[in-house]
Amino acid sequence: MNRIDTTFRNLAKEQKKALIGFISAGDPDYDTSLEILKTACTSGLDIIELGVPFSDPTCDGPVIQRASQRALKSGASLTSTIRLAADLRKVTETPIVVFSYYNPIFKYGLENLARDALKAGIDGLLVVDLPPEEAQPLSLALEETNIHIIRLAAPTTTSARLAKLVDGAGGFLYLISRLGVTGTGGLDFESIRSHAAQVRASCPLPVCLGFGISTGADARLLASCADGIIVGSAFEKIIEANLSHPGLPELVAELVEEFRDSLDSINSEPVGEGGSSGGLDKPGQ
Amino acid sequence: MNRIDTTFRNLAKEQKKALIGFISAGDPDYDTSLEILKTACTSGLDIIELGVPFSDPTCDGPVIQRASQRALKSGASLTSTIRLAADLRKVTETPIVVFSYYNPIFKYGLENLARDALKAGIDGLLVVDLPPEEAQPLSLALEETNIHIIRLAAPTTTSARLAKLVDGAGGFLYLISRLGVTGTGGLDFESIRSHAAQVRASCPLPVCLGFGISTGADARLLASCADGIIVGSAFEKIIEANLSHPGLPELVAELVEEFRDSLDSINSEPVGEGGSSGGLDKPGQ
Amino acid sequence: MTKQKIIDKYPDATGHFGVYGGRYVGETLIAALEELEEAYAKASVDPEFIFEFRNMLEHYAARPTPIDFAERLTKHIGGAKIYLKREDCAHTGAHKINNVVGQGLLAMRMGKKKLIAETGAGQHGVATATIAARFGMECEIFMGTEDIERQAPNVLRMKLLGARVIPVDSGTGTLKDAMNEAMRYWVGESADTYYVIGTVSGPHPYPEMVRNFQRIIGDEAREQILKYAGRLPDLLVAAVGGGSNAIGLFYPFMDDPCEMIAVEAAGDGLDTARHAASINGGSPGSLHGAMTYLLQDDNGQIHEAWSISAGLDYPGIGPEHALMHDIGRVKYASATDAQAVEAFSKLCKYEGIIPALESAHALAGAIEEAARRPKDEIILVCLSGRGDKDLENVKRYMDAHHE
Amino acid sequence: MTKQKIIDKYPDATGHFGVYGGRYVGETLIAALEELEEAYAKASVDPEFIFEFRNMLEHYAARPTPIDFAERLTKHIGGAKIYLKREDCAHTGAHKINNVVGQGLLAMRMGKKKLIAETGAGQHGVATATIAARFGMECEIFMGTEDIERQAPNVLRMKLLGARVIPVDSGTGTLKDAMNEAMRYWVGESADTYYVIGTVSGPHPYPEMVRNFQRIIGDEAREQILKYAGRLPDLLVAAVGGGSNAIGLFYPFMDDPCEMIAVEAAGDGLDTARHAASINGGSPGSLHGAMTYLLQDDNGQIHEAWSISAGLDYPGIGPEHALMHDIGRVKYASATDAQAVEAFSKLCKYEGIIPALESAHALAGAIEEAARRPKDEIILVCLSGRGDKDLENVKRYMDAHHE
Ligand SMILES: Cc1ncc(COP(=O)(O)O)c(C=O)c1O
Ligand SMILES: Cc1ncc(COP(=O)(O)O)c(C=O)c1O
Repeated sequence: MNRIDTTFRNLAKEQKKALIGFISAGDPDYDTSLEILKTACTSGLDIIELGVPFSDPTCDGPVIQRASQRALKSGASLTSTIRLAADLRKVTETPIVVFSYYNPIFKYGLENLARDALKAGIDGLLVVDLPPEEAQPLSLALEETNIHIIRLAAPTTTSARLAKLVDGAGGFLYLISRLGVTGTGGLDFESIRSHAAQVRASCPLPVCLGFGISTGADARLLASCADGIIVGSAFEKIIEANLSHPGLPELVAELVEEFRDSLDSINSEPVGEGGSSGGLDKPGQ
Repeated sequence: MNRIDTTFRNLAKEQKKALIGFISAGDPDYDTSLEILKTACTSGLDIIELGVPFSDPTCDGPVIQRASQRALKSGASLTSTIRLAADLRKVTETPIVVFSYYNPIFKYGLENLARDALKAGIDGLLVVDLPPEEAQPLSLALEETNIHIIRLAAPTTTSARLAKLVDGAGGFLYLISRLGVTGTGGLDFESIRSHAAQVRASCPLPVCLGFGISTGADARLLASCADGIIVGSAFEKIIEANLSHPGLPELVAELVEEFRDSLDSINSEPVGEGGSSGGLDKPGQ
Repeated sequence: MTKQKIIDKYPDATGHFGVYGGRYVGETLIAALEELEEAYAKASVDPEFIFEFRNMLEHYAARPTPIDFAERLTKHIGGAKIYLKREDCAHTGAHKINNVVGQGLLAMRMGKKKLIAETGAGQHGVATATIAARFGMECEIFMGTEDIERQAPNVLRMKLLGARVIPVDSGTGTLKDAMNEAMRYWVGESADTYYVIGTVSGPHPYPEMVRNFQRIIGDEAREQILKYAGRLPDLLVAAVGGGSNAIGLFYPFMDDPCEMIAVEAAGDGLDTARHAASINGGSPGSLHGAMTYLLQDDNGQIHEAWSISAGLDYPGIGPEHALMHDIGRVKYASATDAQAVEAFSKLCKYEGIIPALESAHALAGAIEEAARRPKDEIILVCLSGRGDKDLENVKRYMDAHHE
Repeated sequence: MTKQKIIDKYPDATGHFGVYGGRYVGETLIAALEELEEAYAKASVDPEFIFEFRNMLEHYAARPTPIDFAERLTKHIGGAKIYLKREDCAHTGAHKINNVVGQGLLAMRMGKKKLIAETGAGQHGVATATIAARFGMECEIFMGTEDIERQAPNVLRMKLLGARVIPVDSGTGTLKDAMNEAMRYWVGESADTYYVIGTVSGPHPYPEMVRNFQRIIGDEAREQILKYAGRLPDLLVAAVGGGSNAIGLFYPFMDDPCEMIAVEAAGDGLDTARHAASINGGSPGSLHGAMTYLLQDDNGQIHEAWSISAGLDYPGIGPEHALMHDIGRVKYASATDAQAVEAFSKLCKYEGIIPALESAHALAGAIEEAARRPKDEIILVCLSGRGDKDLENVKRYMDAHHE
């Protein structure tokens, strides 16, 4: 069974929300990045999103743009990201989702990627600029693996389109919490809650909220309406502010713990059962 | 009788050529200019051409342009030029031709000019940019005076046009020796001689050559084919080179003497009888 | 009472527009002008020449230029409708090209090898260099040393087009001195050199000839406005430097019931010494070959003109305008630097067209008129050129005036 | 054997040109693109929209632009006849205006209040600011900080036209980063903001829509060459950055027996790292919403492009070109900076036309072809823009290379 599915199943049992952390692979360098990831996993991250640095990250705000640039400067690439995943896999069973723009993947070769990702112990692939209409080649390449394709849905996604998005997708649905690119702040909790409820009502996958969640308080306010929350820029901000700090991994870990505590402290509805098998028990159903 | 006519009559008797000198009125200043003029007259100039400075002297080369500019800076104008002529007239009977562009004259008022020029003892008016087609108002204004209108003819002037030029003109014909503006050098003696001969054959007025005659040698080479020669830039060059020289008038006088000597030294055919009455005895006729 | 026709009446056979115009030049130039007059007279009725001229205008100069209803500007002002004749879209960016195409073709016919021209801001220099390149003729452009410094991009243009730029440092080193120098050069070299004058000034036949080459503006505009607006305009407005775009637009409407306003450059104001309004602030006199209105002092010395617009910065005006003023056919208004810059900004902001500062003077006049006229009136403005050349100037002006 | 028609075949219903094109964007943009696709589909068959578009092109953009036989250049080369399609005479000085007129009208129909655009050299930014002013819309232009410094006159133009210029200092602070930033902004503001892409790139429906707005170039040219030369050209040549002027010219000739050459910018040479030749020196990939040829490294990171011509300085190419290359309908040649500057000089000197450096690449290609083709062949070149904006650049290049 895919580690992502296992994770959601376990979280459901424990009536806990998933904490998903985005970390730019290779920022500020390979070794530090690996340490950050390891420490994050042991501090309470449920799923790692490993960002493949790209020269033209059009869906990202300034924080992740800069993280991407630093990683590129340190020599990072999809190849080194896969190696990082493999190295991480040696010490943890935390699910790893590779988060990328399509071009690095396309250039790497979809077949190559499927083979190498599988070998590295990668569990999911989230290609931020690859809508389902363009995804057939990738789906075909991943067919023989049990790697999930993770899809994003936006506040502007219609329910008709949601069905299309979820078709062929697995793991969880990444529900973008606001219009705009990645980055912290700008959340309208009321409308996020109502949209999330709508999406969860028709989505067979766990629904996790991301974009703009920057504090434990945000996480607490939103966790109840989703199966998990995704934090990215908040981690990258800590990294950026402490690039040459010897205790950088610990600083990230502290933030992981803060989010973890916030999530665990809430009195939430039970999350549905994870897994690509679908058919979850949803609140309100 | 007009002084110009008298002068040519006398020169003819003496079998001498006319030496006509152009001096920019008021260059470098009124008093020096008056001194230069006086000295030039006593050193052998037969006729004075008194240049009215103009801001846009399109028929003049750089030397006279600069002379004009200096004169303007010293406050010269048509008014001061007339005064200069009057002051000069107090000490000499040398004929004075005022040489001007049309605009200062037009602005001064043609009637005013006729009156004031007459009073000042001016003998001729040469308006360099006023062809006969445009000259009627000026002719009318001068009708009651015995001031001559002096005309220029160019190397490109046809014989038909020559007749038109001479009609209503008096004093002498200013025959431009080459294409181009005033200035020294650039003379083609052969063609000047043949053209001058042609013009003299049909021109009832004495014919004087000007433009480009800069040395006694030039003068000597050309005098035989004309009734006189006109020197301008050569004088202005001396003035320009000795602006603050205390003996400037004497320096100009020396050059006048040089030209005088050159002219008088030639073994020339007798010049025809001057005068506006026309009907001259011409060599070759 | 039948009104006497103005069109075809001027100039007379000797090149006079009433008492204006004519041929006030040194004798040496007379033969050259007669040669030109004869050649032009022949060409202007030669179907081959007419065809060549029209053909070049169409394919090279990109004519017809459109007329364009300035809807947002009109709304903003709230009065008469403003239409623009878009000379800014002609090749090289102004109406100047019409004239140089005509004169260039004529020069070729006359067997001349070389074109010369004077230039101030460089617009006419560029236009002449352009046509010289197109026809494979030598080209020398006379330009004041002051202007060479101020107008570096146009100097570069001329050089790229293969022309030699001859620096003129006599006088004040600006446009009128460049024109003086071009005339001096021409005196010596007219046998193989054609002197391309850039506006409706200079000795006969230039004012008539240039007007006739520029009347294409008005001929097109008349047809276009009749087609698109269904009737003649109530008012025509154009900026006037030498006056070629103005007369080019006005001429074909001369005997129509249309008012006409030509806008002179008032620089810092007509009450200052810094302006270029020959009619509103000058008096008659002769310069550069013609009798006309000039900026001059009591002694008949020519004043330096001043305008933020380099193309209007000339101390004279074409002789036909002098007559049109005297007989009252055209009204001569003026616009200051400040008014021109304001009109410039308005056209940028309301229509997305960056006008030449020259044309901005016309716009300033048109805006003033539009405001006091009813909405059903039509004003046709000659947008004589585009303003790319003026960006730096406008910026400097705005910076200095904190706009 | 009947050849299959190319026209109307591409793109397919999902916006693909073969394997190229499509819609490679974040999910948040999908709704905006669907809204645009629907609006465009309706407009493109609405007679009112078609009339408005044609009307604006005629009166505002100054169309039709002429075709012009470059007689002296042709003689100089001594081969095939070179005709120029004179987009340099369109309002704002390049073909770019055609597209922004179309998209501006569409944005108004869609009820958008604001136009945004990316710009490198500033040409598309100026064109967008122009149309925003004309339509009275807000306008923000994203521009790299590097480019803002290098292209000061265009920055000034945009400001005069009332646009805000948003400095982008992410990445390398140049065109592709400006495009990245415009897309990011649009993701958040698509409800009232229309994103005007300047060439046939970007996600579906942009490549198709921009092509259709630009095909006016070829539609006119086809009619004109048939009228004036009496037959179709043997060869069409255009420069290719994103590819809008090239496809605009080519498209209406797609099923004609005409060869087509698109000229990429080879910068210092294809064998160096400094060029902008996505097809000749790149490989397929996805960027800015489309699958196409890109300049990229083995890891799929996009390379900075280089060309002396700022408008060709983009690391991608429109997806339709990617297909035309693969199926061999269009040949993709290239010209180096040196070749472009030489062609630039030639057009200046032989025809009196200062071309845009982009267009000089097309000329370089055309000159090469003309030399090896017989005199009775006809080459039609898209002179996509005028070179006033490039004077400084060319001078700097020439000074550095002692020309
Ligand atoms: C665009 C433009 N408009 C007007 C003028 C003024 O000339 P004219 O009065 O002859 O039309 C110029 C002169 O350079 C010009 O460039
Ligand atoms: C004059 C001109 N030509 C060509 C181009 C290249 O664009 P495209 O390939 O879309 O025609 C540009 C871009 O700015 C341009 O300004």
